[in-house]
Amino acid sequence: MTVTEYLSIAIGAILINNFIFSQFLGCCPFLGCSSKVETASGMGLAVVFVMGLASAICYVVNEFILVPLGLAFLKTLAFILVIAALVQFVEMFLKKAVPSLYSALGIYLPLITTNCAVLGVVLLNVQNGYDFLGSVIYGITGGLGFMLAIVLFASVRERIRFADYPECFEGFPICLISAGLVALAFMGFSGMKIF
Amino acid sequence: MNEKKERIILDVAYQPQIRTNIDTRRLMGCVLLSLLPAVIMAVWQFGPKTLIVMGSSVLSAVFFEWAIRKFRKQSASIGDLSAVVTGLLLALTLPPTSPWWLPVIGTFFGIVVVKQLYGGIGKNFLNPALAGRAFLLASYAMLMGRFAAPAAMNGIEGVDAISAATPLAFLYGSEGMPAYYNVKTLFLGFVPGAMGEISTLALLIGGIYLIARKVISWRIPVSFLGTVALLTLIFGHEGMSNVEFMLYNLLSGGLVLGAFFMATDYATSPVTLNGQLLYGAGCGALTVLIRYFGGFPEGVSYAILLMNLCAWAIDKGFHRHQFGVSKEDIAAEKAARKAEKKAAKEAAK
Amino acid sequence: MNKILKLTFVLFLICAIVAGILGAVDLITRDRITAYQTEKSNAARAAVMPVNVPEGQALYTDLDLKDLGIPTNINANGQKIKILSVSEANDGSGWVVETEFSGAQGTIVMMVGVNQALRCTGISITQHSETSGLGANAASVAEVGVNFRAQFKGVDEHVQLKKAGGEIDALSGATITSRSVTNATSAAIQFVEALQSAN
Amino acid sequence: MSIVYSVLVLGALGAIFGALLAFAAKIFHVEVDPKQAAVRECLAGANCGGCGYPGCDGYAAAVAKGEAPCNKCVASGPEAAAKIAEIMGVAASDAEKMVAFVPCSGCKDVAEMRFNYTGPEDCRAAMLFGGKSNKLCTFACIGMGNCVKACKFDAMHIVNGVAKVDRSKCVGCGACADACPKDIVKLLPEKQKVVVACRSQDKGAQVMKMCKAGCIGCMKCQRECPNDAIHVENFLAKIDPEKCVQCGHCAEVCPRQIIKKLDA
Amino acid sequence: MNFKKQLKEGVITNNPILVQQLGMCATMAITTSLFNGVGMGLSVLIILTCCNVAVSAVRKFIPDEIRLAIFVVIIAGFVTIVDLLLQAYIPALSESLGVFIPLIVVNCIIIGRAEAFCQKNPVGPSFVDGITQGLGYTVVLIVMCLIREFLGSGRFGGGLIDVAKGITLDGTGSGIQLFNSDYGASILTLPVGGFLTLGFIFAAMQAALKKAAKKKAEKANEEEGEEA
Amino acid sequence: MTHTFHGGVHPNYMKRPDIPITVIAPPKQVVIPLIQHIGAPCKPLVQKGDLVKMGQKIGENPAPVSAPVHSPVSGKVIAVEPRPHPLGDLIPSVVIENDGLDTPEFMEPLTDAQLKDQDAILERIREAGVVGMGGAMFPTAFKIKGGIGKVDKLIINGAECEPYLNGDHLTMLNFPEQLLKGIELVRIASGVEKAYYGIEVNKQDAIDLLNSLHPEQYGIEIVPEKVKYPQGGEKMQVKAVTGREVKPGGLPSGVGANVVSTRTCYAIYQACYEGKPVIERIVTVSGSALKDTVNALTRVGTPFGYLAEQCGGFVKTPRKIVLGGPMMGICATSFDAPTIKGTAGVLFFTEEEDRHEDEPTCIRCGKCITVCPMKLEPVFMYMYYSKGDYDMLEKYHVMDCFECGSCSYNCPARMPLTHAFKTAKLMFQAKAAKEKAKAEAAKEAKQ
Ligand SMILES: Cc1cc2nc3c(=O)[nH]c(=O)nc-3n(C[C@H](O)[C@H](O)[C@H](O)COP(=O)(O)O)c2cc1C
Ligand SMILES: Cc1cc2nc3c(=O)[nH]c(=O)nc-3n(C[C@H](O)[C@H](O)[C@H](O)COP(=O)(O)O)c2cc1C
Ligand SMILES: Cc1cc2nc3c(=O)[nH]c(=O)nc-3n(C[C@H](O)[C@H](O)[C@H](O)COP(=O)(O)O)c2cc1C
Ligand SMILES: Cc1cc2nc3c(=O)[nH]c(=O)nc-3n(C[C@H](O)[C@H](O)[C@H](O)CO)c2cc1C
Ligand code: SF4
Ligand code: SF4
Ligand code: SF4
Ligand code: SF4
Ligand code: FES
Repeated sequence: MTVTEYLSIAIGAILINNFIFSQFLGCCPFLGCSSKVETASGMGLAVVFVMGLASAICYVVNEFILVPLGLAFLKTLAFILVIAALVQFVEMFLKKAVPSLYSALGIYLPLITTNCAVLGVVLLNVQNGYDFLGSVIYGITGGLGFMLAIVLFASVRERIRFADYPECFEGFPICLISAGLVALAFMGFSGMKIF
Repeated sequence: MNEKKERIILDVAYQPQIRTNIDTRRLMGCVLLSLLPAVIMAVWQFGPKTLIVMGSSVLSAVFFEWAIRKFRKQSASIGDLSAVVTGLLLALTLPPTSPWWLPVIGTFFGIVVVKQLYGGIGKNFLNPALAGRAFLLASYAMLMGRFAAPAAMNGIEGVDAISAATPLAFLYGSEGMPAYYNVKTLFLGFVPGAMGEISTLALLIGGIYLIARKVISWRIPVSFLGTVALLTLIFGHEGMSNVEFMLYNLLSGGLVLGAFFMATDYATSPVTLNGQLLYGAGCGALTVLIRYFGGFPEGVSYAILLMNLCAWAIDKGFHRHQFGVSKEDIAAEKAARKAEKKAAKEAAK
Repeated sequence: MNKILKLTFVLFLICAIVAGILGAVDLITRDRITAYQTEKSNAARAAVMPVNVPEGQALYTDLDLKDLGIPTNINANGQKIKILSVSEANDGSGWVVETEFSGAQGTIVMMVGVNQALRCTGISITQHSETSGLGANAASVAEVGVNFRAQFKGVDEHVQLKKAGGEIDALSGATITSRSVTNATSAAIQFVEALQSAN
Repeated sequence: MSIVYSVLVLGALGAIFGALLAFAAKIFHVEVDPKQAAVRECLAGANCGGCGYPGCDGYAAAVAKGEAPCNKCVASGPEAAAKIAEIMGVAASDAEKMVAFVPCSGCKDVAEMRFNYTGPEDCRAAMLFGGKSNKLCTFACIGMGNCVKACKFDAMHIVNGVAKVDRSKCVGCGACADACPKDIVKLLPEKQKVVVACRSQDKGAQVMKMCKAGCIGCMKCQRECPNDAIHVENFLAKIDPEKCVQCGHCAEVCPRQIIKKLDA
Repeated sequence: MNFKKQLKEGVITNNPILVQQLGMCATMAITTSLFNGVGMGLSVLIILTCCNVAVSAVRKFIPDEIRLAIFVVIIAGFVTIVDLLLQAYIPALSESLGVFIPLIVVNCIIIGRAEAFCQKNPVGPSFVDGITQGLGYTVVLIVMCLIREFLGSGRFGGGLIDVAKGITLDGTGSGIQLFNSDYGASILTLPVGGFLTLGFIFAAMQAALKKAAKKKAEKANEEEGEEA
Repeated sequence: MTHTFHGGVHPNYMKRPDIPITVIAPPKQVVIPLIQHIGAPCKPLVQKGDLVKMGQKIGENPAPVSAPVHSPVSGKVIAVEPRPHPLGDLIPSVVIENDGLDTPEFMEPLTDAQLKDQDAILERIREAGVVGMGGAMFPTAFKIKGGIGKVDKLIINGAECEPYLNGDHLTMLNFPEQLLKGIELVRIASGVEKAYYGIEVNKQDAIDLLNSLHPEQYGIEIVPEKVKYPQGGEKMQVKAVTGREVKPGGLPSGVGANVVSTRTCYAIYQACYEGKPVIERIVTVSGSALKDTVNALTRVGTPFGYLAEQCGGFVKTPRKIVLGGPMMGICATSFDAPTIKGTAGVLFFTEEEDRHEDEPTCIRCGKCITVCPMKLEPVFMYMYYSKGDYDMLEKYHVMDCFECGSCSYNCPARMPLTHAFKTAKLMFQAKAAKEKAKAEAAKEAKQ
């Protein structure tokens, strides 16, 4: 794959095919962890981290274990096990080795395992046939796209706090509608081709 | 003294006891007035049928505003004329061939979902007219892309009266600009396009009036247009000189309409002064990005919508220091905070 | 330690059982899945390049792009078109080329049939994200789409839109899509030409 | 063959994972606050983040520290919230149950207005003006509802210009009393059912001019009370909760009917 | 626990999407045609039921430390089975749902039910719970599909129903066209529409629940009043 | 060159300095509140039944931050009891029945030597009950004393930036020499070489007149200032004249400046040269409920209802009584409350001036931000106020709002911004008080 292809994977994952606004992956933490900008950026960073790492490891598992043995059908199962183990391991590792990073990201890690975006990105890597670097780039930039979305959305939600919506929209509904409106604005990036 | 006389129960209010005579309705009135040249231009160039579209847009906007507030048992708000502005601006961004029902759907989305669901004027975070337009664009792309030729183009060879191409389609297309599309026709508005966007002249008159009346500040339009000018001047396009390309970019599409009337929408733009500059620059950069690389020929409306999302964050970032705080004070405070952090870190160690 | 061993064993057991079951399910379904996939890709190719071979024989042979040594990025009228795959009809009548290129709103994947005479035998759009009502008409099963695609039967590598002096009527309001489809058809024929001369 | 491979591969993965988890559980075992663990048990465990905290554990920790309310987990429903509240000892306290009470009856058609207030809906804002009340009676409830905003249980409402407590909803948290800038709202034991719904210490004649409801200090209740539980001080009747037996006789004889016997 | 009560819980008072707020992604992503909605709903229903039964059956033997790991393996196993079966027998559905079938693994509903219900209940109720919760999920998906399809393209039953062929399981049914699709707000079939539609359904549900609660409270009050 | 500051508004001024001063006869009964200043309340020196003379001291408190009150008329004390105060509750007041004779009992004028003596002047300023007559009513002697040694720039406030009010302007025009002498006294008392007299250029006639009297011989420089509200604000005056900015939460003396208003200087002149305490001032009486503006020389203690009658009575039913200028003035709640030393104007407003909105909603126009002279961001402060968010209110410096009202004035949506900020400041004070009480209780419990 060429540099331009990697670049277009990156731009595509951040803006054009944003994980949240055009692929619907990772909506639960997107809606749940966006009430404050600080929480949202913590969550976003953690997702970038895990998605990048998971992409790399799952690429190896798929390419060197599953495919040679003809076990492609096991990928979902294998990947989720890898992700779960990975998250747990990262949590342990950070706690021990980089406590400052742990205190910033650690609390979000358990939440990430149940995030569609992480399993989604590794499955999509296989589906799109990306090579190792491509997978990692897709993982990281997909995470960055998620982070952009959640941080932007968190700032919108900070403003919605002052809005006056009907009572029955309290909570999730107004979040969903606002997310819809954010997605509407993000449609501006649709069909963008840079390279 | 006069025991019998009924006691007058006085009003009380905290200071100030007087208010400027400029109120919301008056501001909106100014915006309507400033849009008049563009409206006249539309009627002149595209015929009186455009009045039907504008009429249905304004009427439906006002109706929805009234109905939803009634439904939610809130005070009436159509008197502030903001719904009229929304309706008119939405209509002005539609192609002149639009059927009358198109803006009705757009204002429904803009007024009911985008504006009143959040509590009405000032509470929405997305520009209602532009959100309505984006809704229509995604839903009825066919109708939204049919740009009729203006009256001024009658008799020019090879012009399709029903679906002429807008200058932007040529500017970024591969066929190159036909000779007819030049700075003069673009400036005067003798080219196809959305009803209200064609004539830069008419829009400038209105925009300058708004700035002169202090309805809007110069910051957003100037930084918006300036950024577009700068970027197109730097990057250029094959087939013409950079200056020419910059001029065409400034004069075509909804740029001027957007910069003066839509990016400046109070509710959805930053209120801090430096924030407005950044916001305008962001709109400009996104416009250029979408025009160059995007899936649509026109980037202004999405650029503004995207920057709408950032308005709150920008305002928070540009929170200014109060009177009496000098630059030295700020530097000292920062230094103190840093030292404190360092001390805390050392203590932790 | 005992506990660790126990946990490891339990998880191993569960994994093994689940894996075993999955393996069995895979055995049952594998053939059907492959059969379906072949059938599907044959059907797509047959739509643009029908073949006549005796019953039971494979319809097409996939060629390995890497082995051919022909550039897979083709510039047609200034547009970059990528060749994804090419397969040869087993009756020798021609080739089916799968192309990928950008339309107005995103990537389009299109199959083009090219016969020995370097004429297009048909096109079919298998993936796209064009705007419904505009560019999406190019792929639609409705009359507009069928008519649009039918125009490409028999064209050669010089195919052009009417606006550019050629023979293809653009879809109304979707010049960009129409132009890129035309360019991709041209690119596919160019590719087959290179393929022929390489042989 | 693929069955064998799959069993082997996944079995190996499973074994590694199991060992890892087991080690983790052993090595990185962290003592959790037993309260937190108990709270965590009540939660649905979906780690959905709907509570706004990072995962169920994050939320449980916040609740255990007393930083988060008990009812934020939608997934596990109100019963769980009740259970958590029990664990945290919020709802059930041994102390006598208290209920808020607003000792003023000066609603719109009863009390003379002092001025016509225009400004933010805020009692403190209305106190900026002469008399510190929008009613002629300087003791009166302003009725701009600071207490209403403070009440998290929807138990306080402004009825016709005066704050009124919904006794069935009030949990006695005292937030309203804290919020009232005039210190009007009082907490009374729930069993205290006979109350004086006025706090004016103005002379009777003055009260007559200002408020059709207010206590005029006529002493009738003091005279009639069989238990000597009610006394007029500073022109205002006052009930001694120690002596009061809730007979409600005073409420019957009060000419202004400002002594009330509350039901429920 | 009786079936009726569990049904009411699954579909209304404890609806997995509208009340428990779980499993948003697929709910918004795939509800563009009735075919998808029904297919996804039933897939989840089947997987959920199987997982519930399996988890509940083995619940006594699971060491606590690796409880979740085991749940995940079980779930992923069932998901893969369903995935493979779909690919083999209803390939059209598998294609149109794409990555969202394997993603059922991380759908919070399933782990959520395993943790919250099956772990504490015997096989019977767990089985019922799987069906009722699955039904609750399916109903919401179907409502989403109906709204988005109708307003977005004026159609009913896309993929699943065909005017000429009746019910089609290969996803080719063109649905019943109720009005000209040119007039449909096709944005509703795009991501934006997913968020908006779910938002409004959610709000309607909250309004309905609140109203019901109010009525109940009023009724209780009245009864109390009568007693008193 | 005209001097100014950042922000501010240009209200419709409605000034009528062309109308000559009318002397208002004191009413039959005057009510003298014992608090007419910031600080310790005065204790009455008279009892019911006492006879008092005009200028006699009737209330005093020896505390340093306080100012005595004097009888504006001669007559008999008929009551010492709480009476409505213009700024609030019932306040202990001395009620005097006017005998109409105005028998004076003034202090001795200062001797020439004393007129050069800092201490003597300060003593006299206090004795005469001079308080800040720019509206703040802070005891002037204490303020000047506090600045001695710290202050190098004395600024006299002649902005009179409030609409309607004419008192300063008329004082400048009618008593220019006395005024300059008064300023000189303040300058001597403050111990500085030079005083700067900042006057808005809409009073050009006054500037010219004062300049023609050679102010430099009194050590005074006239500084013309741009016409803009709130030019008269203390911090704005300091900024315009010296370019210095008073620190948040600080006093002008923190940057070496002190501000004294025109009317205060004139009162000091009267006290020192004539021995006359503060018992009267020019009160601008105006508003659409009246026929015309009256620049009324009014005794302290004149009830508003009586004042309106003397100024020609109402032509329309008044809806609002505003004390002071319309920008800073607060509303009175009764016609019976009297004028006090700080009352520069009494405005009777009807619906005509009222631009009040029942349910105002902010349209986020940002016009409040552009005018706030303190460079605050009222739109956000209001949002956080409405949510009761203390932390953010603090972060947005609500405590630095000096309630000039510019933001509310300029708000097209008619948001009650200034009112909200005042309330928020009170909330902070109440909270701090509560915490302090709690801490003290805890301390006591420990002991
Ligand atoms: C929302 C939107 C979607 C569009 N989608 C397409 C499309 O899918 N295909 C296309 O060729 N043009 C599309 N266009 C229009 C093109 O950008 C361009 O204007 C058009 O191709 C010019 O074609 P014409 O010359 O036939 O009018 C779209 C425009 C808009 C505003
Ligand atoms: C696919 C997948 C889904 C998961 N879903 C959940 C879930 O819905 N709820 C949950 O509490 N943990 C879930 N987990 C496990 C958590 O990520 C984390 O490991 C767990 O919270 C820690 O276990 P403990 O809280 O029981 O100690 C899931 C793990 C995986 C691999
Ligand atoms: C917004 C505002 C406007 C003011 N305008 C004037 C004014 O026009 N004239 C004046 O003498 N004082 C005015 N003041 C009062 C001054 O700030 C200051 O208190 C006064 O000049 C100090 O002098 P004093 O103590 O002698 O009154 C104003 C205050 C504020 C807060
Ligand atoms: C300068 C100015 C620009 C405006 N621009 C828009 C606009 O672009 N779109 C719109 O819906 N309303 C516009 N309005 C009207 C109004 O502010 C708008 O409906 C608010 O967004 C409602 O909260 C504008 C108003 C003003 C004063
Ligand atoms: S009780 Fe207090 S807080 Fe409540 S409305 Fe009355 S005055 Fe306001
Ligand atoms: S007299 Fe009593 S009841 Fe009436 S307003 Fe005053 S406090 Fe309230
Ligand atoms: S009242 Fe306060 S916030 Fe408003 S302009 Fe004046 S100083 Fe600024
Ligand atoms: S001036 Fe008024 S309407 Fe404008 S932003 Fe400020 S508060 Fe809002
Ligand atoms: S369903 Fe929860 S993150 Fe996707």
